[in-house]
Amino acid sequence: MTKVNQKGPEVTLSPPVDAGNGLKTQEMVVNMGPQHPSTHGVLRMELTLNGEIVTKAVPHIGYLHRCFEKHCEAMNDYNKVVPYVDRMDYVAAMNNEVGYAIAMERLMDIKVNDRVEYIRVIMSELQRIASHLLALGTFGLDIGAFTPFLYCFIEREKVLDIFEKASGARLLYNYIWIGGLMNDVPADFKTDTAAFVKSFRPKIKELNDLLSHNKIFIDRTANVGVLPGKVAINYGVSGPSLRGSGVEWDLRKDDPYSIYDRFEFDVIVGKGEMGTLGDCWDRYIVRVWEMEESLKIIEQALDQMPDEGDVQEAIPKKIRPPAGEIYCRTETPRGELGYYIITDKSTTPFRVKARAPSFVNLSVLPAISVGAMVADMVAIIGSIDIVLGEVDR
Amino acid sequence: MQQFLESFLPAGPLVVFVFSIIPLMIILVYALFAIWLERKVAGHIQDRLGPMETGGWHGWAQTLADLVKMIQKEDIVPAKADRFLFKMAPFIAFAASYGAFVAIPFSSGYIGSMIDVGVFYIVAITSLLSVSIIMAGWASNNKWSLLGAMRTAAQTVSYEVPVVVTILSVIIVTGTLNLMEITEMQTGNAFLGFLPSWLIFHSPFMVIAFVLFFIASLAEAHRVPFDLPESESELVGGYQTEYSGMRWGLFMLTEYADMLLLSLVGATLFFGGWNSPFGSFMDGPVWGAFWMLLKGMVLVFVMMWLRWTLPRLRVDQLMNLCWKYLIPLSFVNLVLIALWEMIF
Amino acid sequence: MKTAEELYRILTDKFGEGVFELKQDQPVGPWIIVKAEKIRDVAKFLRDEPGLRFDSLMCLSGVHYPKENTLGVTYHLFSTSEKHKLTLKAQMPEDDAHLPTVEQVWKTADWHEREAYDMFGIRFDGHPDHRRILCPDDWEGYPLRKDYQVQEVYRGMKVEY
Amino acid sequence: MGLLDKKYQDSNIIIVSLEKALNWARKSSIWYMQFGLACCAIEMMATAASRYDFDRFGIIPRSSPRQADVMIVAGTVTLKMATRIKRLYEQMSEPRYVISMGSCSNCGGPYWEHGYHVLKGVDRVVPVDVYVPGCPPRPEALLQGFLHLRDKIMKENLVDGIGIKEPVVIHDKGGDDIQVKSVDETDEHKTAQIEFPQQDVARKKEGA
Repeated sequence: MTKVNQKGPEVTLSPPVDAGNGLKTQEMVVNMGPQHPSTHGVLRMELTLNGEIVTKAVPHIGYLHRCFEKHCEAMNDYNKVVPYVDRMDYVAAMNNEVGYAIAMERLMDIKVNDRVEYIRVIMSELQRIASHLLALGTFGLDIGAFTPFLYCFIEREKVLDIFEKASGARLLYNYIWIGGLMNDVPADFKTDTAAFVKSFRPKIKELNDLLSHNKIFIDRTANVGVLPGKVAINYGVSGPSLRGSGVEWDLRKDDPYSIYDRFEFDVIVGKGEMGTLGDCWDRYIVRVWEMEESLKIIEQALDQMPDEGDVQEAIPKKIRPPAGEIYCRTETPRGELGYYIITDKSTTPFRVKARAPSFVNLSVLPAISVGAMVADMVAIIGSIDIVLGEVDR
Repeated sequence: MQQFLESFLPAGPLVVFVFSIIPLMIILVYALFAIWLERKVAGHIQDRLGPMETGGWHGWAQTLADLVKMIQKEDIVPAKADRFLFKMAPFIAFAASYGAFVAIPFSSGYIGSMIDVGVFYIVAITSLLSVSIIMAGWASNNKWSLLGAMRTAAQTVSYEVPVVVTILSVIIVTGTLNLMEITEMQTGNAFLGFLPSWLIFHSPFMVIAFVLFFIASLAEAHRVPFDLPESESELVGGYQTEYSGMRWGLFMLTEYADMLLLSLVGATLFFGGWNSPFGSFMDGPVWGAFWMLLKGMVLVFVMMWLRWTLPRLRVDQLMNLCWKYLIPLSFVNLVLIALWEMIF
Repeated sequence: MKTAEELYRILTDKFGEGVFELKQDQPVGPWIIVKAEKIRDVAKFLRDEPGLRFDSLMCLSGVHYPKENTLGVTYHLFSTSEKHKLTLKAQMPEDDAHLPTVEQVWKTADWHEREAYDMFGIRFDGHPDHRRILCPDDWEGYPLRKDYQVQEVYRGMKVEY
Repeated sequence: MGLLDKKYQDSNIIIVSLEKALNWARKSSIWYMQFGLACCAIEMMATAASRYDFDRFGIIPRSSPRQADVMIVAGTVTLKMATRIKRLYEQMSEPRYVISMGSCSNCGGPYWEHGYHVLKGVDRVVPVDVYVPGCPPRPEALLQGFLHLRDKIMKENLVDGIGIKEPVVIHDKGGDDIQVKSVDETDEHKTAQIEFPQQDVARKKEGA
């Protein structure tokens, strides 16, 4: 066995500077996390501070490394991977499942019927709303506004109720399987979802009134953590964080999968209304309006969804894909989730690599946080909307 | 009231002692109530209930339980802390706000000490608070605490200026620094025949003065949107990070006592202090205490309301707000009030 | 929009024969195998050449092929302007796995390469911050290698159940 | 301040009524450390949010470990994180409690077999008072866990000392070098197991 004995690079501080009055000033290194109220889990940041201004930020990750890829290789059935996929991005489990199922279906050339497709779309859009609500709420919490967080959770609970009725779980569903679904949706699924869509529209306005257009909130987030579009693409940033930089890029439109080409919806991009294009406020507001677009998709899907169809008809008895490999990407609430799956002829995956959007989005953090203040750091982390389960996998 | 006490108590130190205990009792009972109220207010603003279980009716004993629990908690002094400063800081913090209550006229019959320079005394002694916070932050030997303490130092020093200037504009009208005399001047209905002769109705600029005073006093009491010294989501707990048990409880008590103190000062300067809003109806020393505390509590409630609605400012914005807006405005307002006084 | 064959032709024209190998007739999509030591030049060319413009590295994954005793790195490229995709593969012997970094070409590769190093022990020459990223610094072994044996004790904590 | 870290020699009527009052205070005001690890943290947040409302029981979050009474280990504990968890536990002030929330922190959960980087049960590092099974536990289950903790607090008495547990971990040198006793020796802390018909607990009892 190879032995690795490496230490992290030594932190080098600038030499003390004479302040002119007999005193000396020097930079300070502050450790933010893994236990910190607003690092969204167990992210650790090593901040080098000049007063309150960040001169260098080094993220340290891996505190939640749960060996996802090892588990995939150890499972003796492709469907057994689905629960681990759930636990990767635990805030948007449905989207993860959809991504994995689509990747495997493409590899095995399985066609699923329309009812399954529509249920998948509705579920993943509902999950997108739930995930964005969590992101917006915790972002507000980071800025210091406690109440919007709870308002968002009230709405999120309603989405979870719909999921619970269908799958029996609140957070991690194991609902979408390769070739179909675990079970059909309950009879009142359509009415429940329609009722939620109706009740949720006014709540977006309420959130905007409470938080988005609050003067203090705008002051705190506009012109902070500016991420130009070119840099974002080079870093591989995707999802709302990329669209916040004004890049019109949505895999649902640009690399369509499932049945997203059947729906009318807009790709929301940041416009730099309150400050510079690509600041925290832009990333925030993109998420707000994306919820509205998701509602549109859900409404159309509810209209078009066929009432008949066996959701399990395409599920293979034994999943034994041909030897090959595929890279398949879908749009989750956080961005481009890609699965790179290599199969041999056995029933166990040879290699599953997840290209996690949070992992890639987080890597841009050191670049955009230089010159920010400690309070801005919190805002920037919040606006990138990371889920540590996905960063560390 | 002093004569009343002296009539059946032996004069001298005991009277002074009883006299000084009264504000402490008020603060303690108020803090028990206010912390419970804060949680209830927060709960109802956020579409939930707040404490419900402890003590039975709507969790009325919640703060009591918190208090008794905090007494039982281990008192941790970090190994590399400056032990003396670390242990002293909460007491000085509380002493600063408790000491200020001596100049507050709770009713026409009770004021801790009839200080002729009452307002000046309050402003002076409350600035001790920032000293204690810097002590706490420095002594904790924790970088987050230090950041919190430095923020406090900057914040308190800056925001004392608009507070003092707005108070000064009231003093121009009243011509005295004694809070009891200021309150007595506001007795009766003077303006337009039906409005009570409170100073806030004295002139339109007085309303501006009050708004400025209220904003600045939010910052002085470290309440949202100016709660940067603690700011949980950035600095973990700011200067309080390393404190546990009752020492932390004292900081908490100080925060609430400060809220009440600044609200009472605001009520005295602008809302007639212990004067009844209905002229001579429901007037008198006992009713006076009721009105005074009610007015204070209303302002405290507004502070809580703001806390659960607004986000938090950043350090540089906080300074901007103070030096670029509040201070120039309060000076202009001071001049305008002086002109108003000259003309009318 | 260019197919893999066209891209293969452009690349062989530029870098000469023997550097690339086109693998077609796979279930999903073809790929091009690149000589490991050339990867950085190829990456730069792919990114900057007009008409190719692969400005986005979608994914970089390490793979261990125990049968061939090789370690591989797979690059999934995409061009946001031209909308075409390309899969590049580089393979190295297991005992001396190293190849040039593409961190300076696509910043995405920064953390992905660190992850590949962490999981497979593939070294990326010229990477500015070449450390483990997910596992702790004093971790032993490369977990995703197929012959990985987990250490029994880490800092006094039992690893096995 | 730290009055009660001493033990009393015998029990009598005054001590019994005193300890009742003190226990009541501690059980009514359990402040938890605002600190989430993984999926369970989302459910923990949901429990604190409006529908389930922790605050009804006087349970509020504190972000500094010094002021917290209970640490909810909400999620998978990895080996990299385990040293930090222990450090946080040490920073908390007595009396302190630990709730292990979810299968992962109970026993490794779904990662028990192949998770090379997952600590199989947080009780190998810190003593646990209440185990809440589930993956993730529903908010009701977490509340139930808190009710069990309240019961446990009410049973404490001054003679035995309040909330003082013999530390599981010995020979600690500032969190860098952790020596852990075997799991069996920590079993005395597993008294407050919740009786849920969940397979995780059953499996743990069987020792699988």
